[in-house]
Amino acid sequence: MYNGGKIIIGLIIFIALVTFPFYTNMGKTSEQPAALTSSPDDPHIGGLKIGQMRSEHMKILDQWRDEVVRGGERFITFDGDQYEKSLQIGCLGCHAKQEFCDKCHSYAGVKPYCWDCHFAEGEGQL
Amino acid sequence: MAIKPKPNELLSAINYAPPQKQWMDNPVEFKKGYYCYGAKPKNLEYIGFPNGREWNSADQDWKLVDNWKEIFLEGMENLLKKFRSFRLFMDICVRCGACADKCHFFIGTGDPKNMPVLRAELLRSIYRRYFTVAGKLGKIAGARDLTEDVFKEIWYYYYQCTECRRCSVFCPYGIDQAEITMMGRELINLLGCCTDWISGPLANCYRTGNHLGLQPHTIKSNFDYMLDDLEEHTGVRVEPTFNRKGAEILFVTPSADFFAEPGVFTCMGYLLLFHYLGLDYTWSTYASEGGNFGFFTSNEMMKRLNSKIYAESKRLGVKWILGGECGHMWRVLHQYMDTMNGPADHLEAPVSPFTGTKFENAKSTKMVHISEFTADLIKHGKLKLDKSRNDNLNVTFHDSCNTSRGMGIFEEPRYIINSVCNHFHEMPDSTTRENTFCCGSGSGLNAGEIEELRMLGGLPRANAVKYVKEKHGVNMLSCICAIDRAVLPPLIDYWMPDVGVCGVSELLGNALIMPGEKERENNLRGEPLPGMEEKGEEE
Amino acid sequence: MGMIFSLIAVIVLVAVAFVGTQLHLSGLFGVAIPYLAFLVFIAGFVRKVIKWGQSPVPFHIPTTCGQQKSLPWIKQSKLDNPSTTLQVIGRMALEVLLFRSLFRNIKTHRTDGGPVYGSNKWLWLGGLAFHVTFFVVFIRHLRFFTEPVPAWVNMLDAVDGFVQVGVPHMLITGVVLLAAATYLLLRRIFNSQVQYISLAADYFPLFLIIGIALTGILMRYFIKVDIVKVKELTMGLATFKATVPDGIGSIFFIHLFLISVLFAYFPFSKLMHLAGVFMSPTRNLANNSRAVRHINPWNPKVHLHTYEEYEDEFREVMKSEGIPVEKE
Amino acid sequence: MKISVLLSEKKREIAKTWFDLIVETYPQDTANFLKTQKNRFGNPVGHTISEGIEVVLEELSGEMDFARISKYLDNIIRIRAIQDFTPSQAVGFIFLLKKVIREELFNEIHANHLFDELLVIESKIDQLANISFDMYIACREKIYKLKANELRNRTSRILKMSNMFKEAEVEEKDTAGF
Amino acid sequence: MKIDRRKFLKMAGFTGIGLGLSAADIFVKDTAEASSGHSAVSTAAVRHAMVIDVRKFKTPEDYQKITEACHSIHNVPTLIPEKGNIRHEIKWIWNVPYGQAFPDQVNHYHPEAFKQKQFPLLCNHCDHPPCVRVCPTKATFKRPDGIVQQDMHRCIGCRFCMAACPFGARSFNFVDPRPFIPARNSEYPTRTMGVVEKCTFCSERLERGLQPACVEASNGAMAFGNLNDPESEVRKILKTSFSLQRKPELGTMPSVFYVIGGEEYAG
Repeated sequence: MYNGGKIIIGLIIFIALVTFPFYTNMGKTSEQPAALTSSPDDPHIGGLKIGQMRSEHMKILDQWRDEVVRGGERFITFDGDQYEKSLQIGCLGCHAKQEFCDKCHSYAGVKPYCWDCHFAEGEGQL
Repeated sequence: MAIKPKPNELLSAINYAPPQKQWMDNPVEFKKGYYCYGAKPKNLEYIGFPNGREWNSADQDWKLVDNWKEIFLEGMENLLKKFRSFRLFMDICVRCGACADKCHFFIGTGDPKNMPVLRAELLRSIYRRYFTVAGKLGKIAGARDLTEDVFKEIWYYYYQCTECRRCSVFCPYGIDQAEITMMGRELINLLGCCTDWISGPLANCYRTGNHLGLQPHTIKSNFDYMLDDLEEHTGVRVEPTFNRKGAEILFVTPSADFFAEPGVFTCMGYLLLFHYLGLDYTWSTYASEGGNFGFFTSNEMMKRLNSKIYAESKRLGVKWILGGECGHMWRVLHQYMDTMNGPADHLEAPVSPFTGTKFENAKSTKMVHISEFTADLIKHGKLKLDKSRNDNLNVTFHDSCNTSRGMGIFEEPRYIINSVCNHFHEMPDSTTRENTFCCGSGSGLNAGEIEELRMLGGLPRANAVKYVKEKHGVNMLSCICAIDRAVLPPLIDYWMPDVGVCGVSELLGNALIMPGEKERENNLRGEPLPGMEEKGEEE
Repeated sequence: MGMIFSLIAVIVLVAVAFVGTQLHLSGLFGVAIPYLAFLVFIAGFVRKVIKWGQSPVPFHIPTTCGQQKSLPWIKQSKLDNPSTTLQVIGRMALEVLLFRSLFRNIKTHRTDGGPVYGSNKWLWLGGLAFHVTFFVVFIRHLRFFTEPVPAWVNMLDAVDGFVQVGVPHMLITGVVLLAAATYLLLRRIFNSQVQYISLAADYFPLFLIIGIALTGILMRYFIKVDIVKVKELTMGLATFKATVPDGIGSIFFIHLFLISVLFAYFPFSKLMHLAGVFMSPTRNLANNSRAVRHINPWNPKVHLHTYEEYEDEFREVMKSEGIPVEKE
Repeated sequence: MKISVLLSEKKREIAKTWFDLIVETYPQDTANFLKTQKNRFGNPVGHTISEGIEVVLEELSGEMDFARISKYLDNIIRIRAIQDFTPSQAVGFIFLLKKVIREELFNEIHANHLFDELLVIESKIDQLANISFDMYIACREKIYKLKANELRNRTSRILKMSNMFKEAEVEEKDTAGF
Repeated sequence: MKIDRRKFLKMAGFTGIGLGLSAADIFVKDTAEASSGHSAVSTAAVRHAMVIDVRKFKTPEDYQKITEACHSIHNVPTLIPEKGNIRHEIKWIWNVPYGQAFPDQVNHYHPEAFKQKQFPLLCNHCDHPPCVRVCPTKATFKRPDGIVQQDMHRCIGCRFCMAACPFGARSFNFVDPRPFIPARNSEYPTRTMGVVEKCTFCSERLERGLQPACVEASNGAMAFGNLNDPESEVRKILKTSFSLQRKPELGTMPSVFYVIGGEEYAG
């Protein structure tokens, strides 16, 4: 091969780049967030089944946001009880942010900007 | 409605628009005036090229040898192994079309197979068919069988490329059709299908050292004749030497400069300059050709012709070599000579004897371009010049393809022109420097039988000249290329008469105030200098 | 013809993946094919580059696009006509990162004051947008192949989505990629010159990439899939502990299959320009061939017409004209 | 209503149809290219044609300034003379204008009884054709002269040296002025 | 790294376009209103309004407790103007002397003590709010009940509304407010750097059937209710006491009324 040195260096760099996922994860076992505990077919506040919430919750939150802020429709009734359409008061009222939200988000590399304004009790206090 | 004609009732004969097909389905149609005559066997034989025979490119039967296909494909495989450029350029073209409208032949003829990308595809389709896996799928993979028609198509279009490299400038991967054309022509030569216009000069040059086959005594007496003219115009007798051992410098220029007009006037410019300087130099009758038709033929032939320059410099014991104004000669000298025939250890790194300037950029090849040499002299104030002698000229400068895109000599000649002329006008931006348009006749295409093709190929260049002629009254097109000097005059004569063509050194020769000169009344062409017109008439 | 063929080919590929998942062949489409495609990609890529490397660069043939380095007082165009390795690196960087040559593209415009050459940068813009966004999209996908996701990948995602439009926030690169690929495709179809030179091999990768971008965008915004399960699968691939979690939608497998096809197709196609651009001898050489001798490894031995032969033939006439000769 | 008025009113349509017809005399691949790019440096052929026919139409409906027409016609013929057309094909594009005018203006001519004027226009077109033939021949002669000159120029010094050249030079100066 | 998209959009020339459009918008609407007369009053069923009886504000604590009630509930940061850039201050309710609150009503012969009197100011929730007209993203809008509401999610921080508001009721978050919030109320969100904020008439409290926080904390010095209901408390007060609106000549028709009294200063 001619100019072999340069070509091989180039190839090594190239292969190093494209195989990045393999060697960074070498020997690691990836740990995914815990599976759902409740039945995915059970209904959840907001009109979706629990099984759908993982992929669709952001849509519901977005919809709620408009309804509350722009429409002044703050409450939703589910299973006879009234809930507030609120990330901070509603969702985090039942689910713990760090356990419930952050695990999946950081696993999937999702950084929602909700937390720039909304926060869980006690979180980030200086 | 009686007089309303039916469609195409008038002149229906000339409406031969075929239904739109893929390019592979449109067989080549040889147009008169667009292709050269075939090589004569005796010329091929002289230079040891295979498969020479009596044949006519206009005939249906080219009398190819029986195993021509094997020869072609074997040759191709061989070239793929020898040239990374070839293999790469066969593989990586994405057909983005950036080069398509950059070729002067495409612009001039409108023939889509003259788009550089498609000219390359003619050969790529063969490459795919025989050298890639996907190519076995055939047409859908852009591959096709090598047939006699396909070979003729390659031949037809590979002699409609002047290897000017303009496409290469715009290609995102630097794919250079000139390189591919060179490969194509190597293959063509394996089958003895060189053109007459190339093979004749090749044989001549190989034997006598120059294209026209001028023998040493003819060169000498030709010079004498030129020196008489010079003496008549300037009152100075110049005494060049030939094949003189012990000279400091060997001067090599295209032979056209000493036997063709207007090249001779450029040559007079060199002679005056060297005489003015008292340069210790010599001409050579053995290496009397800078131009290298091998460049249009095969790398081996290029080497064989080129070898004479170093050989002669060694024999004569010169220190370094100076080269005249020529386009593809300089492409060869700049990019090939040292590799092919070097190292030139018998020479010294060039130093100007008058300014002491070391030509660092030529320290290995040891060959300096006359424009570099002259610009350096002018910059150091070594030349007494009278610019006004060129006042009757509105000059523009045509960058020659090879020195532009295979070397990059732009400022040197412009500096000289601006030092010897008062009226200099550039052609439009995108037609000069690295974007320059070819004269349309380079790389062995200045054959008389393709005058029509050359006129069309040169149309983009002519248009730009026309533009400055109309805008600035330009009446002189200067250049640093012998092919330009040979082919631009007819081109310009056809499209817009009354613009002359000259070498930069001719302008220099006019302006140079020679020691001991008589009152100069004429320029080097024997035409009256500005302010001397009446005197000329009185005589 | 090439266009229709390529379009059908991509549609068939989509159908194959869809049918495959319906037949519960997710192990094949989620694990076996991606691994195989990647392997073919790497091996084919290396093989091709080595093949190129096996051919030498016999001559020093840079295309010079600016003033050469000559006399010290003449300003050299260092990036368009480099004379040192560093300058070559500069030229290559401009070429690879900013598509310098395409940026030169020109076209004539007719004005009332006469015709003028103007720049024609659409191809440059479209090409650059396409490649840059494709690269960013490629890098962004590292979030599926790393755990924890490196901060710079998250940052890239944030930069990409910083207009904060839509939920989940729209990523600019995805949209631009699709738009640019569509532009390149339309250009191929409607520009008569480009249409004439286009082969199936030109349409196919475009359709494939448009298909990949479309399925990706569909998956992100419209036909959602469980991203945690997707990552389980991709991390399984990256750690060689392949698993195929249940319940990932077909759209994901179509996306993955098209990518696999692209990877496998890559080394055998014009897409190899990715590597080729670095190896182009008209770009990656310094224009210093008169200062430094370039070596041709196969410099042929050729038959020469020597001076001696020449003098033997012309000695008499040379002597008669007073031209010095070696042998009297 | 005069036919010249009609001509200038519908100049754009007529020019376009005529241009398309002329372009169709080229092979289709070439024709597509010529149609799409109308500019001087990039596509000198298409540009020259479209520029030339505009002038011809202008003059046809106006003063009929032959000097001006000749200049622009010459530009077109100069190109067609070297494009491997037969003489009739190279010049025949002029007659296409008749067809265009008859087709484009037929209804108006019919309605306004302008057939006699049409005849006048058509004979003007015939005149243009005549001029064009002269131009074509001049161009071809030029080409042959160039071929001869070139051969001579390439060896001019040698020929001069052997004094074979003096008379030929005089002859050249007489005819080179076209 | 936090991406300040608002800043970007501003730079990206949104500003220019928005400014042009909005300016034209104001001009057109103002002209229309001028011709139809400024006296047009909202005819909606509900128009929330507030009456502030300044007479009942006596000690500094009276002022302080309403501000505090508001700011602590809404996570308004305490950026002390002396310590930083004065423009960095975020204020939903604040106090100014009479002359600043009613610059067009100042009379040279007012009692000096009255001139020194502090007036609590807040967003006027105008019936014709100029801030709504200029907002390029419709982040600020007017609710059917008259509250001028701002959707923080949409705010791009262009600050046109601040320029448009004649009452200086809007504040811009030049810095991340979170470190400057003394005690966060986890039932209400904070804001990010780069958005504008202001009083909301406690819309979130109204929806829960509560009075605005300041009203609740004012010990009856402030009243809140439906201006379009003749029986409402605010209407009753306005019927029996002399009241002022700020800058009425601008025609924005504020929904905050001030019962200024003044006789107690007579003397």
